[in-house]
Amino acid sequence: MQKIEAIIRPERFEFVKKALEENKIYGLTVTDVQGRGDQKGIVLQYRGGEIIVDLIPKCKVEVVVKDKDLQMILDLIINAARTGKIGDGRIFVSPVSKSIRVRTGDFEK
Amino acid sequence: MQKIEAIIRPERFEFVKKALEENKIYGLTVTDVQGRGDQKGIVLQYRGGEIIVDLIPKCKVEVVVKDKDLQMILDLIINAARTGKIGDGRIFVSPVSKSIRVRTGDFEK
Amino acid sequence: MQKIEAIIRPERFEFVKKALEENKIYGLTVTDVQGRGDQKGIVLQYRGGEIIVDLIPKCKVEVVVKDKDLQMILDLIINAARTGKIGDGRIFVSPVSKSIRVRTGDFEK
Amino acid sequence: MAIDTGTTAWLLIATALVMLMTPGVGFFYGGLVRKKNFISMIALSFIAFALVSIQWVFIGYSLVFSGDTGGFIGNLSNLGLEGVGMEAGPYSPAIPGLLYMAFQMVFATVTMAIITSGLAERVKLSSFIVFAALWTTLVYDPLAHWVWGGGWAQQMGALDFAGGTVVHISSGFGALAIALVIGARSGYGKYMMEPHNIPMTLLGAALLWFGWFGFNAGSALAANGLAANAFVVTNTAAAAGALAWLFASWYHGKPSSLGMVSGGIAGLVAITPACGYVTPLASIVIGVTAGLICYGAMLFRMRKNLDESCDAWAIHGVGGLWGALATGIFAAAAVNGASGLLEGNVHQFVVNAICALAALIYAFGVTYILAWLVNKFMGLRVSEDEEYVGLDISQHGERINA
Amino acid sequence: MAIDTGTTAWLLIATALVMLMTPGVGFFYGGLVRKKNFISMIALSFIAFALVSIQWVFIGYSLVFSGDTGGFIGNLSNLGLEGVGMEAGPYSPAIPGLLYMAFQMVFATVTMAIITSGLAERVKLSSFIVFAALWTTLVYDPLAHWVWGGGWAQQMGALDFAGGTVVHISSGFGALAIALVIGARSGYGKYMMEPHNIPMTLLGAALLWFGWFGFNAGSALAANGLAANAFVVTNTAAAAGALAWLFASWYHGKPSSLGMVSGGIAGLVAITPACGYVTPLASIVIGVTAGLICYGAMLFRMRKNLDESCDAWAIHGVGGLWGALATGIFAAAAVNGASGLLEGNVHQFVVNAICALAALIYAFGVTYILAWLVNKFMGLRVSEDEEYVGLDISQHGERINA
Amino acid sequence: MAIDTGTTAWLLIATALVMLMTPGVGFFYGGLVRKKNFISMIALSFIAFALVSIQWVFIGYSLVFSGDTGGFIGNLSNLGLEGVGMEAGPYSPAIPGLLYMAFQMVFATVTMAIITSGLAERVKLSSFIVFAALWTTLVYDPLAHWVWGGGWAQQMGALDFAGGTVVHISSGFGALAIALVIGARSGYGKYMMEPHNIPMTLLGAALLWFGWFGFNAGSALAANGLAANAFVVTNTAAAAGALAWLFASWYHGKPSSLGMVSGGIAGLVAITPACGYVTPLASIVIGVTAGLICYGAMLFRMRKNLDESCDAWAIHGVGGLWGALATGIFAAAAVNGASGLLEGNVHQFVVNAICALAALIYAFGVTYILAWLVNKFMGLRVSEDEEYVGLDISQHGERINA
Ligand SMILES: Nc1ncnc2c1ncn2[C@@H]1O[C@H](COP(=O)(O)OP(=O)(O)O)[C@@H](O)[C@H]1O
Ligand SMILES: Nc1ncnc2c1ncn2[C@@H]1O[C@H](COP(=O)(O)OP(=O)(O)O)[C@@H](O)[C@H]1O
Ligand SMILES: Nc1ncnc2c1ncn2[C@@H]1O[C@H](COP(=O)(O)OP(=O)(O)O)[C@@H](O)[C@H]1O
Repeated sequence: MQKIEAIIRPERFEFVKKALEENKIYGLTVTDVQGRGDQKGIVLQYRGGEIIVDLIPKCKVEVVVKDKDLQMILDLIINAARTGKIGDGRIFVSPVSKSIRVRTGDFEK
Repeated sequence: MQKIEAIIRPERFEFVKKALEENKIYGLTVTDVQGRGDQKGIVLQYRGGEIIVDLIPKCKVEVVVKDKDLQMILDLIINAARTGKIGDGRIFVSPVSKSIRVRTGDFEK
Repeated sequence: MQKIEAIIRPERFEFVKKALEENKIYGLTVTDVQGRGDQKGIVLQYRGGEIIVDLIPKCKVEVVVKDKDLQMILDLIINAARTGKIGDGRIFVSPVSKSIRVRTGDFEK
Repeated sequence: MAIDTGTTAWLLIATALVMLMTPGVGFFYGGLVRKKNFISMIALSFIAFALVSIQWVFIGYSLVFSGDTGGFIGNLSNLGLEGVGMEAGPYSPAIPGLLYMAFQMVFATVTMAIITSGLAERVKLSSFIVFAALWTTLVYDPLAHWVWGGGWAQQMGALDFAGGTVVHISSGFGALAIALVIGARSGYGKYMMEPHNIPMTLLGAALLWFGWFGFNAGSALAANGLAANAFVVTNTAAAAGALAWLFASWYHGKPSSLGMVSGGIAGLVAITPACGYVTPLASIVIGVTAGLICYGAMLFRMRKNLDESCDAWAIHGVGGLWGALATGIFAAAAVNGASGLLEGNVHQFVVNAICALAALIYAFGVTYILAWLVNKFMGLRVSEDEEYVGLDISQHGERINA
Repeated sequence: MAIDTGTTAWLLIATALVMLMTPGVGFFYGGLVRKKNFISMIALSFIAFALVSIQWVFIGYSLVFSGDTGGFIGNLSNLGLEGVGMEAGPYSPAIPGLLYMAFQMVFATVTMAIITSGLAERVKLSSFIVFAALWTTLVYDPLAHWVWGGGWAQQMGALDFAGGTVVHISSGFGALAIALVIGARSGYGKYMMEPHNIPMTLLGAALLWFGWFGFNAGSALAANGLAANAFVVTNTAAAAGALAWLFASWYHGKPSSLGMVSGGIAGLVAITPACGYVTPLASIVIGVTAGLICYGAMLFRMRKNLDESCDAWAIHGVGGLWGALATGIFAAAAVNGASGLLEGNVHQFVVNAICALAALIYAFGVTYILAWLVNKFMGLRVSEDEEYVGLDISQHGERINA
Repeated sequence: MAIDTGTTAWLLIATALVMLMTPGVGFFYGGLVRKKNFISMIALSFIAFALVSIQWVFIGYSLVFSGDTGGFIGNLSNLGLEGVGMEAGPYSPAIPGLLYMAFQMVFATVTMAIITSGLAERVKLSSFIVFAALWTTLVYDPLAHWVWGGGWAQQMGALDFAGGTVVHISSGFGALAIALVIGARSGYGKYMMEPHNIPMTLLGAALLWFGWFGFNAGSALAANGLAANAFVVTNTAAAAGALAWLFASWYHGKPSSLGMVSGGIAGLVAITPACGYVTPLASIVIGVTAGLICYGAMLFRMRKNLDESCDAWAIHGVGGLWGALATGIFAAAAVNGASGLLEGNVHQFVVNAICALAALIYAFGVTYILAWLVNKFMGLRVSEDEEYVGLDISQHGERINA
């Protein structure tokens, strides 16, 4: 299995959630985070000087998926999260070796 | 080493912490998260209609363990976190390639 | 690519951020977490008895880096985060198989 | 007697101060529950306030203050405030009748708010509304009539300056009764249900302490020396209660800020019936004792695993009971003409004890029955799932997003 | 007439109560916006308060209350409080002239605070300051003169006891105008912008409700039966409004606590002009209607996708309009000598309607022009990036770290 | 003179208003510290309030207001409020003696709360309690006697209407002294210690501003023109101070809301001694200057790396000093009979300066000694670990869970 970690704009989260839902992907975990991207955050002009706001609130969505679904789900997330402007976020994928349902103790494939 | 990521009911966290402690497992990291499981959240009946509360507060417990301890610790967590009812949560295991103690800079086995 | 997960003292975060910045590493994600280390937390003497405060607020910094930069960045973080006292934190490194920029949909090397 | 502007000014603001106590209760309780029920807890206080405000104008005031039916209840001649006007009324020679009505109204509202302690984090909103309408009419109104409206307790000579019996015994033991009917929160005793936001509880306590000056010193219905005495003893009893609970809990563990303000409220509750009859030094004794007794009551409740978790019973119920007795003990003729046990007046003590007990039994019993009936016909309690996601979402469709 | 200590005491505290409404508005609105603009929203209220306090002392009071220039505005003879002193003034036979000035001042400040609804989460601080200075001088001061300072509306006999027209219609329709000029928040309508901290809104509501007693009952400028009447009807209208909105929204979905307090504020707004003229029972009708109408106005605003999101328009504007009409309808001679429609006085109703409409048009129009001018010369709005990171950081360099 | 109901009404509520300032200080400071010390910071204010309330009743009032011992302190003849009753007292011809006592009491409590600034986030609770009991008795009580109880400063003719010297100089310089003894917070200057919850600071500021009307206008001990003057100048000085600090900090960077309210408090502090002697226009000058001077003092403190981080020194100490001088400068005979420097009365200015300086030296010196002693015998400070986990957990066993 694979873990998708998508760090997106908080205001796009509802769209991502809905897109997944429409494709019958329900399981997900969300965390409030703050992030800085390669653009070094947002630069505000300020009376001659400037202020850099380098940590922007983001929403981290974690979805653990079967290997075969990975690409489809990535596409869903990217489409739902994208605005085309700087700050849209990043997605990281990493391997998961085991997934267990606590209620039953069952391993999932 | 392996990273265990257990997404459990917040109200079971104390039990998990204690269970680990009794087995001399002290190191752990906790994060407040929200999650939706395969059951799509909780459905509330509401005057003819219904409301779906699809994000439920959960507690994410991360424990990095030696490979040989993995199964024992998984069992501990599962037992302490389980109530048998929907919403008990999920555990994901993934590989960790390095673990370093900041204070000393030492790598851990 | 590799994901560095550094769980550090919140009051050292500014130093870590700055150290990375000075080396042109901008991308990072931060989460407020709580943790217990091998020292089992902080023990407060209390009128004969004692109280153990076993969850201490920490700051989790995640940086996904290219394999070749890993060691350099680890050193940066360790140096910036270290105070030499108990509670300095832990760093875990794990593999990342894909990294995608949402805005463009591009994979990163 | 003509309306006096100074007295009227004082009662106007005293009424506003007491009004502020109702959200004060909401914040006090709101900080104590889990985050998912914070909005619900404050909302219950506001609803209690709005509902009782309307009930009072339509029938409550009349039931309490117009005439007397067998010592038990008033009659309906002031229905809809008929006959209550801008000129002085029978109970208030120096202030407008409408103002007296309003001052009494805010007592009824805050009493209803205190009771929500026993329902915290599990009550169904619709059932609460029905229960509240019944309770204020069938429990509060009779009790207020007994003590202030010319009912049997007043005829017997019971002393209750600002409502220890009417407000605190009734709501404290009422909260206990309803907590027994509704049952403990799911998971209670199995895992920790820590207060989620103590600073909001401290804010509520500050508003309560502030408002209580209107409550107690306003009950003098005058801006005079007696009001000043009530003001002073209110504050010293509260301060003494706060320190007593603080030190008592320190002895057993950590001196929590919650303990401190609980002690402060305990002191305020206990001095309520006494504040027009006792001296400042007596008020310190009353306050210290209140802090210790109510702390003990809370420990007892916890040992019994009773989920009345905002402690209306331990603080308002037990503190109110102690206050009623203390009034019978410490009343000093020099303050207001009435003597208590310490000045040799056994009679006063007995009368106060009887009335307090009668109120306790009536409040507990009738509340139990009402709660039982509402539970039977509507269900007092939300479903397990609704309780799990919290009342903010399940009852109000709202949540804290901060 | 000599200064009366009771009346003075009441007006001193009433002024303080109204002062507290300004931060009350700040917290009410602050809880409704997104977390990144919480500080900004409260700060705007404080700034409004400080700025108008100074403006009022220098010129505002004079423009409103000294003399009359064509029925439209006062003159400059009280500039810098020249001639306003510790003895009784022309408007206030029983209280010091300075106190009357202060009481009027806090009305001007809270009006300015209410308007910030239309600018929430996107206004540039410097532009707000310029706008506020202009608005209070060119919109508030003339309107206050019309109604209270001997202007044309007062001459015509319009009834506005505590400022329904001056305070609420002006700020409500002003907020609408400025919201149209500044435009919706970026992303509005595309994604949810949930209130981030309802309990803070409830706190603000509690402070508003509390302060409103000073606002309305203080407007009697006396501690007498009329003040008591104003006090009582204020509370009953608010309670009725709260319950009405609660039940109406329950019918459509969940009964939110926000709806409840919005209804309470709607009731308070609507009773404001009427509180010195109507009976308690009429106030319940006024309050219920206010709750329903304002709820409808809010739904209408949402359907129109109009980003005036703290609803100053729906609650203060529409509620104020209803209040002005309701005063013309329900005024009862028994209360204060004035009769409304129900007692056959069509004239009063027409006068009140005309004045309310004139105020509405004036406030909307001039606000629009002022906002347009400020926008043209300074830009009313922050940049897109500044809006994205939030005004707390971009305008104040502060953030919530809790 | 008989007790006047209007005056009594005003003093009753003024006392309640000042009482509210103590939690106001708690929330003001509480928002400024780190989250882990939020509860502790508010709790310190409550404890100060409770403790001083009791001390005052037992001995404080007597030490300040009964008789005179060498101009330095009173005597013990009012111990336990012996002889302080419901009739008018020597200091208060129109109000009950008990009420005068209560009004003075709340001044003593808030002074103690202000001092906690210098101990923020590192004080041991038990040591604070001992220190507070000593400080209020050995610093506050003598100073209050000097200025109000017939002591040498009053005999010399120093003007301090509402306690600029007694309350603000003493607590501001006291906070500085104790901050020097206890030392900086661990890590201070090495990493950022950002205020964690500015909105709570703004709430505290709102409560302070509100309560200050009771503080200053109540000090007229009458509901008359002088009270109205005090009320008005209090507000204008605060507003002017808020705007001054806002713009000054804007010039250097971002106009923070914290700066704005700090300026407001600075204005309130500075006008405190002056409010019964100066005109509204003078109050604006005093307020603006206060905002600028205190802002400068804060910058100075920060440059010196001095960890007195809630700025009691910069705002109350320096603002209080400026206020004492300003009273000597701007006092206008037209207001209250006393002339200052601007009306040619050099003497008044010199007297005020001498008294302020004496109070400053006494307060700083004795506080330093007391803190040093408490530190030597009990340790003022928690252990490093306790400080690291925060005082909420380590001193109170509580935490914010929201
Ligand atoms: N190398 C990285 N490691 C971890 N997180 C990252 C990295 N790069 C970006 N992020 C996360 O992705 C978010 C969005 O990145 P990007 O789109 O470059 O944002 P921005 O333009 O807002 O700086 C960042 O705020 C951060 O949380
Ligand atoms: N595929 C997944 N990826 C990430 N997190 C998941 C996934 N499935 C479940 N979770 C997490 O586990 C939690 C519990 O899941 P489950 O027991 O199915 O819960 P529920 O019955 O509450 O929906 C979810 O709330 C979510 O945080
Ligand atoms: N095995 C582990 N798994 C996950 N997190 C860990 C583990 N060990 C330590 N941590 C995290 O690292 C933090 C610091 O650990 P350490 O330096 O041992 O701290 P301390 O002395 O504060 O106990 C902990 O608070 C916890 O969040």
